[in-house]
Formats: sequence, C-alpha cells, structure tokens
Amino acid sequence: MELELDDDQRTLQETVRGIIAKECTPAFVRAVIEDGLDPSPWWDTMVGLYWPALAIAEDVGGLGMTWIELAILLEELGHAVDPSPYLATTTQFVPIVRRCGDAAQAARWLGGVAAGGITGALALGEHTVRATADDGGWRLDGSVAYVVDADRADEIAVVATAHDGVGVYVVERASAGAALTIDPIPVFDHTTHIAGLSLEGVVVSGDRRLGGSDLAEGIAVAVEEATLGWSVVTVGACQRILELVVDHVKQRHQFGVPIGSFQAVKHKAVDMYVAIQRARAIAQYAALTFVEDDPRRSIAVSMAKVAAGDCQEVVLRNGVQLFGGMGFTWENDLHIALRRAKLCVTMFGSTIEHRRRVARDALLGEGAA
Amino acid sequence: MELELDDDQRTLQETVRGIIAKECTPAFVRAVIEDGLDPSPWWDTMVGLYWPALAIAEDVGGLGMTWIELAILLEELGHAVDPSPYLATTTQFVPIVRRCGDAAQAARWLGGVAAGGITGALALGEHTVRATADDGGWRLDGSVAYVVDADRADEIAVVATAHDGVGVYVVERASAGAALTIDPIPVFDHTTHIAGLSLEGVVVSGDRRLGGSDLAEGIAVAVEEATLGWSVVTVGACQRILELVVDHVKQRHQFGVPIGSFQAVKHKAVDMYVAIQRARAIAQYAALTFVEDDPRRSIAVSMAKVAAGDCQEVVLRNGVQLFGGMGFTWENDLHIALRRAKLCVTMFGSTIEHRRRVARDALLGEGAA
Amino acid sequence: MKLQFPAEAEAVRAEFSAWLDANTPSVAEATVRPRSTADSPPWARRFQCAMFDAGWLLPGQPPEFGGRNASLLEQFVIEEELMRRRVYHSFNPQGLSIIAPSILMFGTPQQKATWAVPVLRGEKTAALGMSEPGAGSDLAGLRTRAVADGEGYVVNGQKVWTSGAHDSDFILAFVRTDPDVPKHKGISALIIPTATPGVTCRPFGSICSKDDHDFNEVFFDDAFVPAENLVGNLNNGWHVATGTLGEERAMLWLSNYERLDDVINNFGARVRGTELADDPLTQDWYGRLLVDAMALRLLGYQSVAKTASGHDPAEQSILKLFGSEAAHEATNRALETLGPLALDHTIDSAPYNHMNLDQFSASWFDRYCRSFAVTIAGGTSEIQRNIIAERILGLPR
Amino acid sequence: MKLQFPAEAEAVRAEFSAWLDANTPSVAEATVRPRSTADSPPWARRFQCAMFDAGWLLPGQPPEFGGRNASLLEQFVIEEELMRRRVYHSFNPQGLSIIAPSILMFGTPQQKATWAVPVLRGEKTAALGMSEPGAGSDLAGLRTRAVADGEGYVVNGQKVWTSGAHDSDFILAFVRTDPDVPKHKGISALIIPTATPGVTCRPFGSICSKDDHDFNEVFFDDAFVPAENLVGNLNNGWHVATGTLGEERAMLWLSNYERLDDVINNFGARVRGTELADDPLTQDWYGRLLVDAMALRLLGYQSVAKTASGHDPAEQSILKLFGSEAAHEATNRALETLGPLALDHTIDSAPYNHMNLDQFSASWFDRYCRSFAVTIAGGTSEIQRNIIAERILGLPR
Repeated sequence: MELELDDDQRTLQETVRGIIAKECTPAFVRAVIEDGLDPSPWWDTMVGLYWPALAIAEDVGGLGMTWIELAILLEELGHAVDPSPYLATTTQFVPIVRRCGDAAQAARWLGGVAAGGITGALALGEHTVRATADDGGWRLDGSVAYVVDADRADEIAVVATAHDGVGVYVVERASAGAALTIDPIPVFDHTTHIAGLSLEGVVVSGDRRLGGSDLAEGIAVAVEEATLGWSVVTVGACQRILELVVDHVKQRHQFGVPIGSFQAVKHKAVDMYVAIQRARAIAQYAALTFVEDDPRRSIAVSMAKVAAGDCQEVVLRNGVQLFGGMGFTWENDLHIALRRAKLCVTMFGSTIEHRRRVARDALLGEGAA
Repeated sequence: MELELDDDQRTLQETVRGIIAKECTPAFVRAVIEDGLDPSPWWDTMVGLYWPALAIAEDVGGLGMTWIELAILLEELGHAVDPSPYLATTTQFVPIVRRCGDAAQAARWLGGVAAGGITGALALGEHTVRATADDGGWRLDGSVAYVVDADRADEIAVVATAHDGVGVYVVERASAGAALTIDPIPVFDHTTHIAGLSLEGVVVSGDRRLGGSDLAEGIAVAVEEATLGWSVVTVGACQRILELVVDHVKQRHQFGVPIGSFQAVKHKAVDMYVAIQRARAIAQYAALTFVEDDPRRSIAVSMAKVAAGDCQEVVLRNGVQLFGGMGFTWENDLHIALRRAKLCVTMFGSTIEHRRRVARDALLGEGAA
Repeated sequence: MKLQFPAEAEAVRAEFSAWLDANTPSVAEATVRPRSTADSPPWARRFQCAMFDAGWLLPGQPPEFGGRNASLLEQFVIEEELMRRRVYHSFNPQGLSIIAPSILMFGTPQQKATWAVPVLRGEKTAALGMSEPGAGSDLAGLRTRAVADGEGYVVNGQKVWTSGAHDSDFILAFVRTDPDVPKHKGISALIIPTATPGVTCRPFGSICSKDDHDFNEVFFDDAFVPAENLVGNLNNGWHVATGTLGEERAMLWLSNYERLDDVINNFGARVRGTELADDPLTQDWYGRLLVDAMALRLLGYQSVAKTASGHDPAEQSILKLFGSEAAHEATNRALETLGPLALDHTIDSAPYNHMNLDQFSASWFDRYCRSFAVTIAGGTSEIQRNIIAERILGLPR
Repeated sequence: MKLQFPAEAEAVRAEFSAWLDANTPSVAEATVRPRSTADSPPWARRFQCAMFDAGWLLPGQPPEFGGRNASLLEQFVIEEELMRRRVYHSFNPQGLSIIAPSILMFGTPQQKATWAVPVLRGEKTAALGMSEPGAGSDLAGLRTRAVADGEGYVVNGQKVWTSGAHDSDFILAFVRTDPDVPKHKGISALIIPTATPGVTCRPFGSICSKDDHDFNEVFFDDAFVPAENLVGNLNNGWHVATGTLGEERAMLWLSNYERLDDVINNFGARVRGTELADDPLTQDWYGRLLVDAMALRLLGYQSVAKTASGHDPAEQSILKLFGSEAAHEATNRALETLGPLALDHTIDSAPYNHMNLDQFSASWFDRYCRSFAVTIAGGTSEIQRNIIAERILGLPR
C-alpha cells in the first residue's frame, strides 16, 4: 500500500493551510459566531480558488481531483472550523447529483457548483417525504429533520418516495415560496447551519427529478460520502485541539515547571495524538476506497466514522482536562473546535451504530471487509 | 444509613484475618496448586471455628449471624484465595436448602453443614435436567455444566424440572454410583473446582426433594446469594492484588527513585483503589438488603456483580501493568489472586448482563430500584 | 449496619420536609433566574431569609446564624432533602457555604454582624477571591499584595475565576501581606467591598456561552481596605482558607450525586417508552451510571458517618474524583446516545425543573461542557489522584 | 496514494507464496511443539534451513546469510505473507531477528561463520542477555561485570528474563567492561556459550504456568569467555544493543497485528452462527477491534513506507503502544464475552492453527495473560507514552 501523500498532494495541503491562515483566521470565525458576520466573502474566496470544483469532474467544469485531495481540504477546514457551506455542498449535494443525476443534470448543478454559482444541501426524507406526479413535474409533501445548510443552500436535493420508489428532487430554495418552511435549529456548534424542512406542496419541474439509473445505490454512496466528510472534518477539529493543548501545556507553569513535564499530562496528550493518527489513517483509507472503487468502501466509511467518533471522545475529554480552567472560557478557541468535533456524533449515524455495522459485516455478513 | 462495621463485626474481621494469616497462608495455597496438597485440614479448621455455621440459623445449630458477617469472612477468603469448599457450601448449597427446604430438611442439611459433616454444591439444571417420579422417589436425567465443587461436595442440590414444575433434589454424591458422572474442568483458577455433571437415572428418595412452598422464588433468591458470594470474593482478591502492587511500587526502584513516585504509577494505583472501594460499598449494601429483606435486594445483587466485574477489570489491568515483568512470573502471588478475580466474570452472569438488568429495571420496569 | 438513618435524624428530616412543603417558593414565584452565582433574585432572597429564620439555613450554626446547633447527621439529612427536591437554599452558594462560615469562624463580632449575617439572610452576596493568573491550584503562589497604610491596607494585584464578583457586594480576598516569608505564611484574608475605588470586576464568558457571565477577573489598583476588614490574624489567611470547611466537607459529594441523579432522571424521562430504552448499549452505560450513583451515595454516607463519629475523613478526594468523573462520563454518553436529539442548544431543551440551577436544567451539550468543570475546579482529578496515592496508599511524593 | 503495493513487491510476494506452498511443513510433520523460544524442533530447524538456502530467511541480507538483498518493501511483503499464513521462519525468534543480525553487523568474519550462520541455518539457538534484576528498562544500569584476564574475560553477575537461555547454545550478553565511565559507555557485547563452566541457567515459570519455562535467571560465576567472543569494539556494546535493529524496526508492529488478527479470527470463528454474534455489546467491542486492526495495519504500512523512503520513523512507539493496548483490550473482551465458555484452560481449548506458536493458540485465559506481556516487554506503555510525548509532541522532560 502507498499511504503517503505525494508531492502534489503535499503542495495542495501547504497551499490550503497558507490560504486558511490568512483568510479563515480564528478572529474571522469568532466574528461569525459572536457578531453574526456573514461568511459569504470567505465562500467567494474559496470559489475563486476553485475549491468547490476540486473533486468535480473536468467535463462539467471541475478540477477532476479525487477524494484524497478533497479530504486534505476538508481536514484543514475542520481545523479552522470553517463557517462556509463547503461541507454540505461538496460532500452532500455534489455526491447526490453525481451519483443520481443524468449528464444534463450533472452539467447543470455540478457545473454550477464548480463555477461558483451554487451551494447545495441534502435532505434525506426517504421515509418522511412523499412525491406525487403533478402536471409534468412533481409535488413534494412531508418533512425532514436536521438538514445541514437547509437555511442557506441555493439548491436542496430532497430524497422522497414516489409511487415508483425512492427518487431525488432538487428544490431551489429561493423559488419554493411559502410551500417550503425552513426552521433553523440553534445547534451548539454556532458555525454549522442545521434546519428542519417542511414541504407542503412544493412543486418541482420534471427535469429536477434526478434521472440516473440505480438510485438506491446512488443515494447510499452519496450518504457514505457525506459520512466520510464529517469524519474528516472531525479529525481536523481534533488536530486543532491537540495543537492548542500542546502549546498550552508547554507554556503553563505550575509548581515551578511547565505542566507538560508531568507524566499525567504527557500521557493524556499522547492518547489524544494516537487517537488522531488512528482516525486520520482510516479516513484516508476510506477516501482511497472511493478513488479506487474498492469493494471495502462502505465498511471503510463506517470505520472512519467510528475512528472519528472515538477520536473526538478522547481528544475532547483529555483536551479540556489538560487546559484546566483556561479551557473553560469563551475567549479560548478550544470550545470552538470542540463544538465542531462533538457535532460528529450527532450526524449520519452514531459511533455505536457504525461500530456495530462494521462488526455485523464481519460476524454475520459475507465477510467482505 | 449506617454503613460502618460495628465493633463486633470489626472484631470478627480481625479474628478472621488473624486465623487466615496463620492457617491459609500463601505458601499453603501455593502447595495446593503446585503439589496438589489436599485442603481438607484447612476446611476442618474452619469447621472447628464454626465458620460454615456462621450464617445458619441458631435453631438448626448455626451461629445465626447475617450476610454482613458472611461477607466479612468471604472477602478475607477471597483475599487469601481460599482453596476450600466454603464458597459453594455457604453461598450456594446453604441458601438453596434454606430457601426451598422444609423444617426437617433444614435441620438435616443446614444442621449438617453447621456441625461440620457436610459440604454442598448447587447444580442449576432447570432447563437441562428432568425429574420423574420413581417408586416414591425421583429419577433425574440430564446434565449441568459448570457446577462449582461438584467433584468434591458431599451433597449436590440439583435444580430439575418435573411434570409439576421446577424442583430441587439433593443428591448424595458418594451414593449416586455410576448413574452420576462428574467431569472436572481444568479451569484457569487452580483453586476453584468446577465440573460438569451428567445424570443418567440418578435416583433420590422422596425426602430429598426440597419441600418448601414458593420454589421458584426460593431458587431465585438462592441464586442471588450465590451471585453476591462471587462478588464479595472478587473484591477480596482485588484487594490482595492492590496490596501486592502497592508494596511492589514502593520497593521497586527505577531511574534512581521508587516507581511509586511516578505520576502514571500513582494514578493507576488510585484507580484500582477507587474501583475496590466502589465494589466493596455496593457488596455491603447488597448484603444489607438480605439482612433487612429490602425490596431492592435483587437489583442490589446485580449492582454488586457489576461493580465486582468493573473492579477486577481495572485492578487486573493496572495491577499487572504496574508490576511489570515481576508480575509475569509464576513465583509471584499476583497471578493466584488474578485467576480468582477473573473467574468472577465467568460465573452467575457476566458484568454486562447484570448491568443491563440494572438498567432495564430502571428504564423498563416498575422502577423499584 | 443499617439501611435506615437513626430515628432522630429521620425526625429532623420529617420536620424539615413539612416546613419545605409549606415554604418552598412556587413555580409561579420562582421564574426569574439568577444570572451568576452572586445574583440572587428577590424571590430567592426571601426564601433564603425564611430558611435563616427557621434555623434550616446553616443548621450546624446556632440560631442567631441561621441554624439550630444540629449534629452532622442532622445537617446531612437536611442537605439531602434539599438535594432530593432540587431546592436551593441559596443562589449565592459560595457566600453561604464558604464566606459566611469563614467570617463566623474567624471574624470579629462586628464582621459577623456587618458581613456574615446579611449574606446568610440574603441581603448581601459575596464572592471568593482565591485564584490568580499563573497560580492555579497553587494558593501558596499568589501575588496580590496588601500593604499596611495608616488605618488599613492598600491592595494591588489581580484575581481570576472569581465567580459572581460583578454581582457581589464584597469579596473575601486572599492577599499577600508579608512578601518576605515562605509561600503560604504571609497570606491574609480581607473583606473587600466591590464598590471600593480601585476595584474593577470584569466578568467573562464561559465555555458554555459568551453571555454566561459568572467568572470574573478582578483588578485591584491601589484599593484601600480598612483595617477592620481583616478576617482572622494578620498573615494567618492560610488558616482561614483551609480551616473554613470543617465537617461540612463530608457533604460536598452531594453536588456530584445531584449531577448523576439529574442525568438518571432527565435521560430516563427522555428515553423511557422510546426504543432507546430497549437498546443494549444504552442500557450498558445507563446501568453503569446507576451503579456509580449508588456507589457514590454509599461511600458518601460512609464518609458522613466517619466524620460524625470523629474519624478523619481522608476520603473526600475519592468522592470528588469518583463523583466528578462519573458525572462527566454520564453526560458524554447521554449526549452521544441522543444523537441529533441532543443538537438543540436552547436552555429549555432539557426538561425544566422547578428551582433548578441552570447547570442542571441546561441543554445536553451545556451539561456535557459543565461536567468538565467538576473534574477541574476545586482540584483537578489529577491532583485528587496524587492526594489519594500519597495520603491513602502511602506512595512516595 | 494507492491501496495496492507496487508491482515489484507483489511479484516477490507471489514468488515467495509459491515457494511456501511447496515447502511449508505439513500438519503431520509439525506436531512436536517447542518448549521455549530457543527450543527449535527438528522439523522447524529443517524448514528454517530451507528458508535460508532459498534466500527467504533474512531477505535483506546477502545470499550467504540467508537473504537476497531485498528492499525493505520486499522484506515487508515477505514478512506479511508469513504472518498471514501463520508460518514461522524460526522458533528461535531472538536468535534470528536480533542476535544473528547483530553479529552480522558488528562481528568478525569468524564470529559470523561460527555463531551467526549456524543460528540462521537452525543449527544453533541463541538467547539475548540484557535485563538484570533491578535494572529493568534501564540498560545503562546493568551490573554484570567482565574483567579482562589473559586471553579473555572473566564474567560475574546475573541476568534475568533471558528467554530460552536453558535451551540455547549461547547467549549474546551485555556486560560492563569499564565501571569507571558513565552508565552506557562502559558496556560490551560478549558471546557466551551456555556450556561455559560458571554459567548457570535457571528457567522459571510464567504467569501462564509453572511449567511454561521460557524466562531464565542466568548466573555468571567466574565464567571465562575468550577474547575472540567480543562482538564489536570493547566498551562499544551500547551501539551493538541499539544499532541492531535498523529499518527492520519498521516491521515489529506486525506481531501485534498478528495478535489482533488472531482474536478476530478465533473469536469470530467461535461465535459466528451463535447468538453471541448477534449481541450488540459483543458487536461493539468486536467492531472496535476490527477498526483497531485496520488502523494498526494502515499506520504500520505508513511507517514501512516512510522508512523505505529514508525518513526517520519516529512512530514505532505509537505502533507499539497502540497495537499492544488494543491486543490486551481484545483478549480481555473476548474472555469476558465467552463467560463460562472461557473457563476451560487446556491449551487446545482454542482452535488449533497449523504451525501456530503457543501464545496464539493457547486458551483464552492464556491469551489474556500473555497480552499483558506486550504492554510491558520491550518498553512499557508508560515508557512509550513518555517517548511519544517528548520526541513527537515536544513536551519537556
């Protein structure tokens, strides 16, 4: 196996870090949280850098890179606690369109994302939204809870059930009018938008029903991409916490010595480090399974979610403990990364659910993993 | 709540410790393990001290003490890794006879234990042994796995199912002949006897079927006593390990200082200590629920088993780790106590099962706990 | 051994229970919430004063100080009954439990009348000025200085983590009055009114919210404090700091027990009747929580009994370590188990409990965050482990 | 990044795989088990010699020393293939992997011919004399002394934990040759035949069994060792001790991976088709085990790749810490989950695997006990954490 980043990937990583250090600074993120600053200029900067286009195919205007490069970017964005709509657009909306759309739809929406005109979201309402044929188009009724960026995405891909089975319908938020109600939820991570969606007779035209062939499989894979996205972001946020903690324990003195010289402090920091290494390695592996279309992909994604969930638990527990009182203040950036990392356990399946999935595959399934 | 031992109980504890220190020494236990020394003289000593009679009612010749006193004794026996048939006789055989027998049977077998003539075992074959009426007596057929002391107890109380429901039949091992096959299992704790039982037409007389009224309840409570017995013994074995470890880390020097001065060592030792305190407190509480016939008894016993299981896990992991290589030798007594403590998780329900039972009672049950 | 308390203690509990039935503020009355631990709403002040007058407030004290000379066991059942009902005797807990008792123990009659009794009667609130930037758990290292000057002291320096200072009437501050003697020997305790010129309280937000203002930085800039405000002897502040909590220490574990009990109740109520109640992995940690809570209660009772019978309770560190770690674990598991249901971050996203302090009725994420505080404040778990290792297990320093 | 190995490495794997198909000892042949790590049964010696002759034994060495000058990546796929098949190249692992390579690196041509090659060809077995009573993890503190005397050295002192010494032909012993210089500077490496008068090997039982004789105390009582048995320069033993394992260090994690894989396979086989496979709590830890095993493999591969491309692999401590802790956790969970099924303590109570070392095919309790060894031997988890904290995170000593 070759699991090291190659030179191009390393260059990308360095570039991304450099730009984030200048454009998505802790002060900027804090202003978004505290003053309600609009993060759109930062999104526009990313669009200008073709970041949303990164993993979109070249034939629809993207850069044609892979999940490896996307993961590099996502980890850094997690590290910075990015307040933009990048995550949902690139790991939720783009995958569902790519996996379920036909060529025209890919050109329209993936092209739109790549060109920078569109942000997107994914609403999984397979069991809660009904689609009915309506004069050449479709009418959507139902509700979906906990949709990332539903309150700000331009396009929301809604998974719904029609008479002929599950389908995906792309709703333009701005034009849906009163038939679409969006209730933002005050989540504990102030930089992530999550909202509930109510559809009462939202009508979409026929060309907004994704026209790919194996929709069930397409939706499943898109959900896997979304899950991996959260996992990678969590690793980034945890890495940030480790860096904050290591700086702190080197500087903070007690009983006349830096507290980083105490064994209890060292060992807790090491357990954080190991948990991050473990989670990052598995996230990269899962990203590789997408690149190589490896049959272990689905289980690899669950493993990545498990490792990210385990990681945030150790990193948050030890991180706050090692910061002591200093980590307990609003001024400290610790809690900003902590909130993002903790969000991981609430989205796209808990650690426990994914862990059982991994085990069931090995103990009860075909043993493909 | 008064949860402190009173003066009499403290005196009993001191007395028991003194006698064990002289009679059931590490060298004696080691000789039982290594040379196959017969532990009977030690059992005879205990009989001479009326220890088997401790918690048996005075009207059948016992000392009439309670589960508190029994627990004091059992913890010290766990500490010493007692190789005698005390545990099964007093926490398995005695309870089943007391809970399920009539007055005459109590006088016969409890009196027998108290007087020192009898050792006993309990074979739970509710679903695996069938009892059929046979010429005024009963015929038993079936098998029971993992019966403590089945290979050496004088009397084995076998739970079996007859046409009219579950009953308890006291089989005299020596007189059962070829109809009773006992297969000792080479368990990892060399001081505990466990055997499988096969009954092919074992015949017992009618007066050997326990004649109490509410047998199902009686059996359930007897099993709770057996479960608590294991829990208490585990606490004792864990306490022994803590003592060995604390002595070791005070004496062992590395890098010029006692390793007990390293924070990582201290913190591991403290976690052992806290786990033991937790398990002992809950075991005492469970013992009290027997004394006061408190309705929380059944859940208290499960809690005690959980706390003992949690305790052995922390104590064994940290204990061996703190001993380093020295704990990895046969000469060191550590493994003798370790084997006894580990046995806990294999007998009368796992930690997990009891933990779920506690939770189910609170989340699904009447909330009696 | 017995599972019941002695009859005398139960009689006190019954009497107190009847009193609470008649006097606890109603739901309608208790709507205004405090904004810090030194901000006591009027309804809470009224109730506290009623507790004082009835002798239930600090039951171990004599009647003139809000008590009834109760034994420790009686104090304990009173405390336990309050905890069980989630009724708070004061919304200025440090004033009630540390500062007023310190002044009662070490202060002059005038200090008792001017500062302690008003705090007890809910007329004043107080904050405790111990920690300083850079000193952390190490009280001996504090650097705020008080220099004798005519009829008093001039104080310069800075405190931090001073809970509720901005809402308090005065601060009981520990200051260095003799810089030339080793560490803890030159420390004194001063009552410093927050209105004193040169005293600036700057509250700052906590991990929970920018607007959760309880912690303060307090700056002393040539603040003049009259000599009569010295509590205890000059340079004897170390005794004031360490001697305040006597046998009441044996009841500190109740606050962690309350945290555990809170998760047991609120999480239980949240999942009972849903499929989560049937989930083996939920049952696994919830069962552990129930066992932890029971163990804490049992060990806590033992510690109270030992203290009551005159033994030295070396176990406070165990109760602190065990209780706080269990509380953190429980909130973490609850948050994880509830998944997206735990996302919602409004304060009323958890069941509302009458008179509950916010840290117990907050969102699941707030509870999770606050649970870190208990493994840090009042001596980190690491420090508790050091203490247990050295004092109880006898391991070398 | 790729999920596959380079084609050249896969070609080597294919060639080796074919060779193993033809040459691995049969089940019938491999019945005699070794009694210690220096006791190689005749069938194992024959197989080891065949590996030597075919250049698969130490593939990084030249052909005259059992190799083929293979790259690290090629060595790795060979090692991995052996691991995957549970085929052991030697039943004297320390002789093969540490002692012979040390002599090949630091020894004279005569030493190579007399001691290293016979160990490689399975004709001799060897033990490693490092630890001493009281020295533990602290090699610099060793006290066994060798004093120059005519044509050699007279050795006095004691070693402990010397695996397989009683079954070995010689010991590569580290001894103090200059007591007057600091710590590690006065140490030398000597080849000491166990038949030397004055050398006494006393094997002792392990935690697993009184009769599990691998560890030895070795006493040197005026034992004379000829000067020609000095390996490397006088007082240069520290280099021999630390320099032996070069890039092969990057493969040490495979043994812990094998432990994890062993629990995955054996426990999986034990419960598949039973209700335990459906139990959520079993699935919870088994799922963690699968993730741990995958993570160890991935981190291990990364470390091999880094070493192959010339980077300094500071990650060995991570792999050791993580792999050994995961292995212990897995055996503990398996033991607990199996309950009474885990009681049985006979060696064949776990599935038998062809050619498996006893530590992998032992009872569940034996596995549990032995899993402690990996968190202790070769540097405890505590020491690994110190190393990672200081070298990787840059925390102060």
